[in-house]
Amino acid sequence: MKKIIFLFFLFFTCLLFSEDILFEVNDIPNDDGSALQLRWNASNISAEKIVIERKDNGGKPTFVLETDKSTGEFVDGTEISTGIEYSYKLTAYNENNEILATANSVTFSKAQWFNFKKLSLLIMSLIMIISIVYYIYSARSGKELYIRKIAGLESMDESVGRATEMGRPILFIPGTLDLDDMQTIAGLTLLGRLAQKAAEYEADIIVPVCRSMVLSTAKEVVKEAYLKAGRPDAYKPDSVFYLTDDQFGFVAGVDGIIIREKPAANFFLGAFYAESLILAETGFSSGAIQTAGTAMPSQLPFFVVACDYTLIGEELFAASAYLSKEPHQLGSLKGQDMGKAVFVIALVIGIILEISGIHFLKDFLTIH
Amino acid sequence: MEHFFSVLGIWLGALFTFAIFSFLYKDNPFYKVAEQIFVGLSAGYWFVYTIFFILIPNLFDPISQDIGANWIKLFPAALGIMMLMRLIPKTEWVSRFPIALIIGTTSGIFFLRYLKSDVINQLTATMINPFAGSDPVTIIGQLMLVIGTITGVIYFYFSKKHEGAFGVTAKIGIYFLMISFGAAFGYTAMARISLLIGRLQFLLGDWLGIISP
Amino acid sequence: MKRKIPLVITFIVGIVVIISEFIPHKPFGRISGELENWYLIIAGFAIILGQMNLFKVNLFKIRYKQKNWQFYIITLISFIIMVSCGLFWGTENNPGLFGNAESITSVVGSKPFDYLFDNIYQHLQATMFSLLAFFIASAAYRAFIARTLESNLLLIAAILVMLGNTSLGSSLTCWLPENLKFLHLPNISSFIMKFPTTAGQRAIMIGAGLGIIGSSLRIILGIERSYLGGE
Amino acid sequence: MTEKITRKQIDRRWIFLFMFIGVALPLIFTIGFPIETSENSEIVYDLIDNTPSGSKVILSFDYDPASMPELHPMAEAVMRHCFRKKIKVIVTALWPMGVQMAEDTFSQLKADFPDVSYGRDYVNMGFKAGGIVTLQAMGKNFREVFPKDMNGTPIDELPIMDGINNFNNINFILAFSAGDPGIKQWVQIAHDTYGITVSGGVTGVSAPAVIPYVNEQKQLTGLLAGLKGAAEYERLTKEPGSATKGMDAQSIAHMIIILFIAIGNINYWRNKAKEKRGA
Repeated sequence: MKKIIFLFFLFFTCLLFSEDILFEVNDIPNDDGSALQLRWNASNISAEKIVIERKDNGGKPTFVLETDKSTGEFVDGTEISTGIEYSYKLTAYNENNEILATANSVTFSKAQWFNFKKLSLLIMSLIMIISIVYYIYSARSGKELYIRKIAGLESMDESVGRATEMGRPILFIPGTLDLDDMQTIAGLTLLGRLAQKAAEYEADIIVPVCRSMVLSTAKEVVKEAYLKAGRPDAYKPDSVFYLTDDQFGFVAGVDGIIIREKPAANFFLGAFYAESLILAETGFSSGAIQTAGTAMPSQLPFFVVACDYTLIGEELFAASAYLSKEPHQLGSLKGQDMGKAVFVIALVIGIILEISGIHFLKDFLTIH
Repeated sequence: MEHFFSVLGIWLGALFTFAIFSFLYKDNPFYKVAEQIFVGLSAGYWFVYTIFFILIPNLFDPISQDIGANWIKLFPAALGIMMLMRLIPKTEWVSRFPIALIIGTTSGIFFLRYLKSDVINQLTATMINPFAGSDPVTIIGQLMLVIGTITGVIYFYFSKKHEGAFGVTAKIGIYFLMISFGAAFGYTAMARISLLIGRLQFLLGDWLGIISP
Repeated sequence: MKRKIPLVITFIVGIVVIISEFIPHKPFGRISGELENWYLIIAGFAIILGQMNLFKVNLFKIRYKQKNWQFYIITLISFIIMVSCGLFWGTENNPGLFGNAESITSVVGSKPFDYLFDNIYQHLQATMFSLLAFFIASAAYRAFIARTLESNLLLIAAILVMLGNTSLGSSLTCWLPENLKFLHLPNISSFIMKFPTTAGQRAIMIGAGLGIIGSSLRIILGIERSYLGGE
Repeated sequence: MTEKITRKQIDRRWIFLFMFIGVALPLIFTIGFPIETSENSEIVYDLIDNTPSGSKVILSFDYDPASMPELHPMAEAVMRHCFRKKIKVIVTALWPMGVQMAEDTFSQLKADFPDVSYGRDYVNMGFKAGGIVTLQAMGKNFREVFPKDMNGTPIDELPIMDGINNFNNINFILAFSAGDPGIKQWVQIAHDTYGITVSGGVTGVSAPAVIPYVNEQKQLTGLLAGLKGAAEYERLTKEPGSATKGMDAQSIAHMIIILFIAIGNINYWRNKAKEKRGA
């Protein structure tokens, strides 16, 4: 008897589901309410074509999509806003274009105030911010901070001295990207320190740039450096000049300068692409001491091979703090290192967890 | 007539190709001319490009078509004009405002972008089980991947002396950096030689017609 | 005032950009995208500064007959030609001030701006780029010397990868038996690329990422302010 | 990193000269070093070879003249293979110069395939800006994104476009990509969102970053990487072209570099030995 009831039940559920198609529309969480998620499954009725339409606040139906997939998902992001009722209608057709079934779903879209998918990013940001700010404050209170030697920076005095001795200029290039890249800003910071030193030792500095905004900023930086060195009269406004925005056009021009002016020292500090090696090799052939620094992983090999000193990745950003020796600058470096330590520990724990088959940490940190 | 100009074009191309190549021998008037033409043409090109492909579609079109919906674009326009006030020495300092805005934006965006893509994503990509793999070569490789990444990051540690066990770890890190530099150099060599091949195919094919292009 | 206000602007903008990353609600979700768009426009205006500077510096050199002054005349002429071609007759899909240059196009085959771009500019670019093939060889010759353990690693990795990526390299070791196939040069090369190289690149990326994060914070907090022209 | 080297060096212009000749000669006189095909290239070949004739595919030209030396031979070999298999080719471009690149490739092949007619077997839909957003829109409604081809012919008048409303009737998408927007975006949208087979070819420099997508989930179905990938493809289709010749030049150039590294080392050690004796 039980068996018969069970079979009966099974038969009816099959009947029920075979007629039915699954169609649901939901608000997408963690967004600004400008999209809805559609899901459908009409595989039971062997639909050949699915058409979905939408009505906004009961208005005229508009076409959303047509597909031959009987199961699927779709994100509708066309003119969706909050506070409007969206009613979707799905129509399934067979191969003769006859309607097999229809389904409806009504929903509202919502906007969220916090994106929970980015929780791990927020936590990591806070770790970095807190550790850096903490060490800046503790450095201000007079705590002595150690910082290891950065080999690439030893060249600065040597280069300036050599330029003075030989009576030749120093060439500085703050990369080939604009102010919307941090490497350029780091390069300009170092330009300030170098220009001050050059002003003190009465060496000339030439700075060709390939972006107009970098031109403005670099001019300010160099002018200020001469002022700080107490020699504002020695500042030549035309020592910072623009060539062209074009990557290789710029390189052609700089190559010409290197060959004709024969600078005693070249500094390439900033963001570089393929031009890195052309500059460094031409600089080598002119006999200059060369210092390079970039965070572009693809260009570092060329600088390492062709230059005398190279600031690798993070060293470029640490350089200005290192040279300034100001406590709060050094404090921020220390904070950065603490953040680094936390991340390395997290990495080791993550690997151990992965080995033991627990994927929690990796999944939590993965940001989509 | 069109044919004449297309032949002229190829000859011009070949001429400038040789002018640049001549720099490899030594600096000479041909290179100087090519260099100056390159600088001038490209500066002009980017000027025209900026007008047609940046300012018109991003600023002038939206404002002239529907200023009501795009009034916000007036802000960057005003900031752009502030930038131009550098041309007058007395108002030079005004350009610091747009620069400060851009540097603030860059700092904020880069803070997050690099934390996401270059720090967290690289960390999670390294969180693997190195012993999962069918053959010993893969397992050795994955172990190298994990050890190399960790020791490499430790090399960049600034606030601790590189000595003792810490120094050894940092040293291993440098070794991995060196291997990666060497390999990347060798790998890029291939792509760079392709560029020369492309140039020579132009000279030998399109220009001289010795090889079929 | 001239220095304080910019610092305040940087601070506020930086903080708002960071916070808005986590708030999908309008208008926060779109702030950083909009600001990046602003950057394009401001930089678009600023390009005039560069061009003026180029003009000024070159005119100065010509006027005072500095060394090689004749060549700087060429710079100015080619700059003027390119700009006027672009502004007067437009580019491929954009009409210029004098219309669409149908009559010139029918003779030359393309608009003057595009003709110069295709036949001079592009060749100059491609040739300059291809110089890398030569420099890669000269740099390798000079620097890949087996001196220390570090330089040995650099050298060996480079040679193995270079060999593994050519047909000659693969024919050198194709006789290896199946169980020693991992020593086959292309396989060694892809092993090096896949594991130790990725490790090194990742370490650089993580380090540089942290450096950028630290610098960004220093700038937002106003500790690093030399971009405004020193302290 | 490079300490001042005191040893006598060869004038580097000799290296330049050797490189120039070493690359030029193999282009004129084919040597024909054997080319070993890699698994990733074979997957691409099999994908096209097993596509039934009459199918429609998208070839996306997402590069500009700077990457021509590497990607052009690849595009030519792939398109040739498609035409041989009587597969209909729809060209799109996410880079403005891509349109021209595709036209160039097509015109190279015209002589060999006189039967291939524009509009029926091949069409160039032109460039669309917007990268990932455009791809999303294409998956939703292809005809809205590309109402006309590059010559301005309405899409309804092109027989090849019959029944193409989105990615559904496309067998696979193959992108020739030199950066962003490019193959990554195709994978993210066409494969990850719409489940379409995506394959492609990339420059040698960007290959390491793209190869991880060739995985168990088949985000990418095979990959042609750099000039070598193109040469391998030519080998698989048994129609050697410019990439095969280029590979000879490539091999010689690599040999020249390695040779000079060897000379550099020998010089260094000889000088060192001399110094020792001298001291």
